[in-house]
Amino acid sequence: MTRVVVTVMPKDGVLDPQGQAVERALRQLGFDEVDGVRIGKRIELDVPAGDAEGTARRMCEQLLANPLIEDFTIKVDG
Amino acid sequence: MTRVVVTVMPKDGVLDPQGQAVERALRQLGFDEVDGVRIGKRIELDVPAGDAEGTARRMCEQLLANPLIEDFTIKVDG
Amino acid sequence: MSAESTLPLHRQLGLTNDEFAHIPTLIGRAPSDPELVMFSLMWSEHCSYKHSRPLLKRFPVTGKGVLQGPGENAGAVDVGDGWAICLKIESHNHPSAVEPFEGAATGVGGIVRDILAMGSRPIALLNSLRFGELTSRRSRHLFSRAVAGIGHYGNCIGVPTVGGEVMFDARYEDSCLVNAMCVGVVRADRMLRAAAKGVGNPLVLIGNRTGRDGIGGASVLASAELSDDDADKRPSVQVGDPFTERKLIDCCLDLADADLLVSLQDLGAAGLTSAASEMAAKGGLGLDIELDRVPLREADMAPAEILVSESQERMLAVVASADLDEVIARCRRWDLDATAIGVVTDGGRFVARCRGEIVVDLPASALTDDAPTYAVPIAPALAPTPLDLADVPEPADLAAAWRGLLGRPSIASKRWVWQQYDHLVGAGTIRRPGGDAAVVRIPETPRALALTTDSAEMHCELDPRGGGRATVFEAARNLACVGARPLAASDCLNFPNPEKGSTGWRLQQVIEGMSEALEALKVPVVSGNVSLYNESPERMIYPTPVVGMVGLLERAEASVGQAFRTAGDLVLIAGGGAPRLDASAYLGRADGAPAMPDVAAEVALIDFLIGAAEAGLLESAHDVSAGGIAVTLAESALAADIGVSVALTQGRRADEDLFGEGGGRVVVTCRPDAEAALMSRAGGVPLARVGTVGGARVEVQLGATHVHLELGDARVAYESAIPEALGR
Amino acid sequence: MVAVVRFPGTLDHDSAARAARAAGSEATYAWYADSELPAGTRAVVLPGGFSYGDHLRPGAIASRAPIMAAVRRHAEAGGLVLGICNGFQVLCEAGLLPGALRPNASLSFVCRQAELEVADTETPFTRKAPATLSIPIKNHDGAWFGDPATARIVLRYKGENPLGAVDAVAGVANAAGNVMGLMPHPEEACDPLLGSTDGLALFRALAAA
Ligand SMILES: Nc1ncnc2c1ncn2[C@@H]1O[C@H](COP(=O)(O)OP(=O)(O)O)[C@@H](O)[C@H]1O
Ligand SMILES: [Mg+2]
Repeated sequence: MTRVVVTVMPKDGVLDPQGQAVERALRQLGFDEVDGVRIGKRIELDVPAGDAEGTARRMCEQLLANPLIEDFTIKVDG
Repeated sequence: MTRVVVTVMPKDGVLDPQGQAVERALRQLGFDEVDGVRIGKRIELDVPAGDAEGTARRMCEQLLANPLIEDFTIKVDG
Repeated sequence: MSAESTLPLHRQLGLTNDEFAHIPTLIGRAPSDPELVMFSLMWSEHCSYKHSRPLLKRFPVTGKGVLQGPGENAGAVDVGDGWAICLKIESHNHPSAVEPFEGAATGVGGIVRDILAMGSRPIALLNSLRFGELTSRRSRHLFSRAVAGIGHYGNCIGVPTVGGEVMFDARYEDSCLVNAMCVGVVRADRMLRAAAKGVGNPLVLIGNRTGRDGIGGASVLASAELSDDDADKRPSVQVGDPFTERKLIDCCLDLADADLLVSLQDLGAAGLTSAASEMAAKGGLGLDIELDRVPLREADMAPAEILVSESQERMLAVVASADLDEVIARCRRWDLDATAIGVVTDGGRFVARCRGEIVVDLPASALTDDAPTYAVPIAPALAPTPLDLADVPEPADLAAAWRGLLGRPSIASKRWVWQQYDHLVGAGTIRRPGGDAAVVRIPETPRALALTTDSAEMHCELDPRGGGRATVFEAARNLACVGARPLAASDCLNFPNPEKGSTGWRLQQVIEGMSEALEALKVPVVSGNVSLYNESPERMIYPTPVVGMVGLLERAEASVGQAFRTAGDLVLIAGGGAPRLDASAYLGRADGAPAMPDVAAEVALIDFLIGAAEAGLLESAHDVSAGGIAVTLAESALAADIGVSVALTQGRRADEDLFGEGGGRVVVTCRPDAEAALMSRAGGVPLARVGTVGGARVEVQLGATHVHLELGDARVAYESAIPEALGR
Repeated sequence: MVAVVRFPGTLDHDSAARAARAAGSEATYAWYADSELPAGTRAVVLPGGFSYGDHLRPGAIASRAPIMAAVRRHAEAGGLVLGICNGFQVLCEAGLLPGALRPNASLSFVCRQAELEVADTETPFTRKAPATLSIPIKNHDGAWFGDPATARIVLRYKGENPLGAVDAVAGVANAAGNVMGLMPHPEEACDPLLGSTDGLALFRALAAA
């Protein structure tokens, strides 16, 4: 098996209510200068060795990411 | 400003129902061999240059992660 | 991008050549590009109702207690002691078909802001949903994600989702329906309106920043049939932000209480363009807006984009100059951005400036009042022919057929849906989802509201006028079953393309039938919405007029439930009409000729139910609808976990007697010592005792035929159907 | 006087205040951005809702709001603090109660009546409460996670475990017993018209403070 890390982030231009709320909260905690907070998912999984990248891509297209509002990137470990 | 990436993952031993559900769903989609799915957060933010790492660490300790159930890692871009 | 880009801009934007040619006659010159985009959106079906407006005039919209009819953000009626309620139902069908979670969520957000724009506090949400059969993977996805989106938004803003309906049919496979209704309360003398007032008053934009959300959404998503090129429509998906919506509710109600708002309007379809032009046109005044002052989420937005962005969770307010600082300060206290973006002017012009340049200068009314209207073709469809029972196979095992019906997703328990909705928040929900109508307390009064949404879509397909009546009477009957007097209605007319075939005629006939029933009930339509073009190259939806109706209970504690109460109580059937399988859920298809609802009989039945409930004579009441009396009895028994045993008169065939629909019939129960009093009230309403409550079975005797279900078996079929269909 | 704390996104403050009054105490609101509780506060309620939209982790952002320092002082001085649903999540995030609230096993929002049994009758909140309570639950992240061996368990779900909490825990208290959190909504069970009055017991305890 190969360890794969998928990151799913809100598309540029798509509202990220969570990032927006956390940015306001950090400012109120005194981190006045924090900016550009975006929050997404990090998904770690083991897939059969071989075409791990391709497998992960199909997983993203079919389930892990919503192409309308999210972008994904895939990193194969090792 | 410096771009910082914070990842927050469920602690080992802390059950991750979302990860388990996604693993089940992937198997149903025919990815029979997928395993060890774990889901956490990826938080991207810009902090003032200088001690970006330290600032991010304080953000994690004060808000971004709950040490009881989560581990965090910090990556400073550049 | 192929043929599209070769078209002239106005055609790409969805304006016809005639509409384009008409613009200069209104504004005395050719429109600038931003102006053209504004016209294309404001004159889209979604914003202008250009194909339905002439037909909507038929609805009864006045009556005692009406404080606001159609034409505002929501309708309003008086409910006594100086309180008014506001109601409106609206569709979000096309966005939900593209992205069900966010589409349904933002649909809830939009209708809540319509209620908020009246200065009223939202106290209840309902939704009416239609999807393809759950055997379809796509429909399972759309259904489960839409429900999740509705729950996510409604739960997070703290408005209880107390009712609604879900129906599955292949006719909705390509065009699902997601209609959301909201009800609010406000002191009648404190109600707000959209009309701009006071030349020189500042215009304040409150809430989320403006991004590229849903640009072109109004025209692209809501006014054309969805087809294979949906992908092109996807970039404009809007993401709901219920946390900001909750702050908007708290903030706007705070500003209204403090008397700091002159007028208020939500930003919905066509964003700032629609909100501002409606405020100006309604007030007979103008607005002068500086686009540079609009807070943006993305720096590089063009004037046209800022003017039509459909970013959610924004409200537009006119305030007195002297109050501006206080208004902004209060918004800050609620952790919301608020910015003065312009002023009210006289002369009725909509002016927008960008970096000192005037980019828009139009008579506001040109965008709203001067929108074109079209007469839809009125081509009657063939009259339906009654079902020939010989064509309907008679089931060998009636009990199995009964169990099967209880296990049909369209009839089975919707617990899986409403358990994901916070239907309690606010501590005012007296009757929870799952009954004929929800009942919620009217705060600070002894009264309560009953709420329901209904549609008789298959009936409307076969006989639109009768279906229109059936839709309204079903809603009114549901309210009467809980003991409430029907007060007012909002309607959402979901139809296919009215320019094709008999759809235009069906639209007209449905409105005619609805109006006849509403007039007989003295229930006005005070608001509503139209969603057309719900069809794909392969499939047209049934004509689906969803009516959202609100009823009043003078004493909250007098409401009646559908659950049986006590073993030994008597079971009676109120109302008449022979059960028929035509267009029934049991038949499962729009076939046959359902009977035309008898207006006088339906009204008499409703009056009887309300009177009996007020007199405290009813232990339970539940109307006969989808699945016939067999399903009605099973539902009342399951709700109470007590059995029942009845003997029914035989008609043409046992399955029709058990599962037939039509006619206004209600199963009521009473204490034995209340039977005489109940009978004496019946007057012209047929009322017959058919059995008693008790035991652990639901049993029916039909002449020599005996059919029964064990409560346990019935419960399994009824409760597990939807979770199993979804593989949960 | 019972002070009901309001954060941005708090939803049940009015219901909680109404319940407190129904139980015989005066009720007022405390504002998240203030640094002091209202004068005369004897007991504090952190009501339900979606403070800060439940973003990041339910209760996380609210637990860092200015008013929480005053709530902490009130608790350390032995004053009663009741956290309901989101308020429970806030108290756990603030470290005033043990454990954390995780997503429900169903991964979906669950709104239904719940049957509870009182597991600890020695807290000020439960001393006079009936042995079993019927109170609605309505939450998305209500599965308590923690060590039942060390935590003071006050309420458990009877029969099934609807949210998948460790040891079917529905409510916990701090060691001293003056700070309690629960996922069920007692303010929704204080009126016969709503089907149950079992929630009044908890608000009576606050009124007695
Ligand atoms: N089917 C209908 N029946 C009655 N009134 C309707 C109907 N459709 C639309 N209306 C009224 O037309 C006006 C415009 O509707 P709409 O554009 O949906 O309002 P908004 O933009 O505020 O959501 C509203 O006052 C609405 O109540
Ligand atoms: Mg509106």
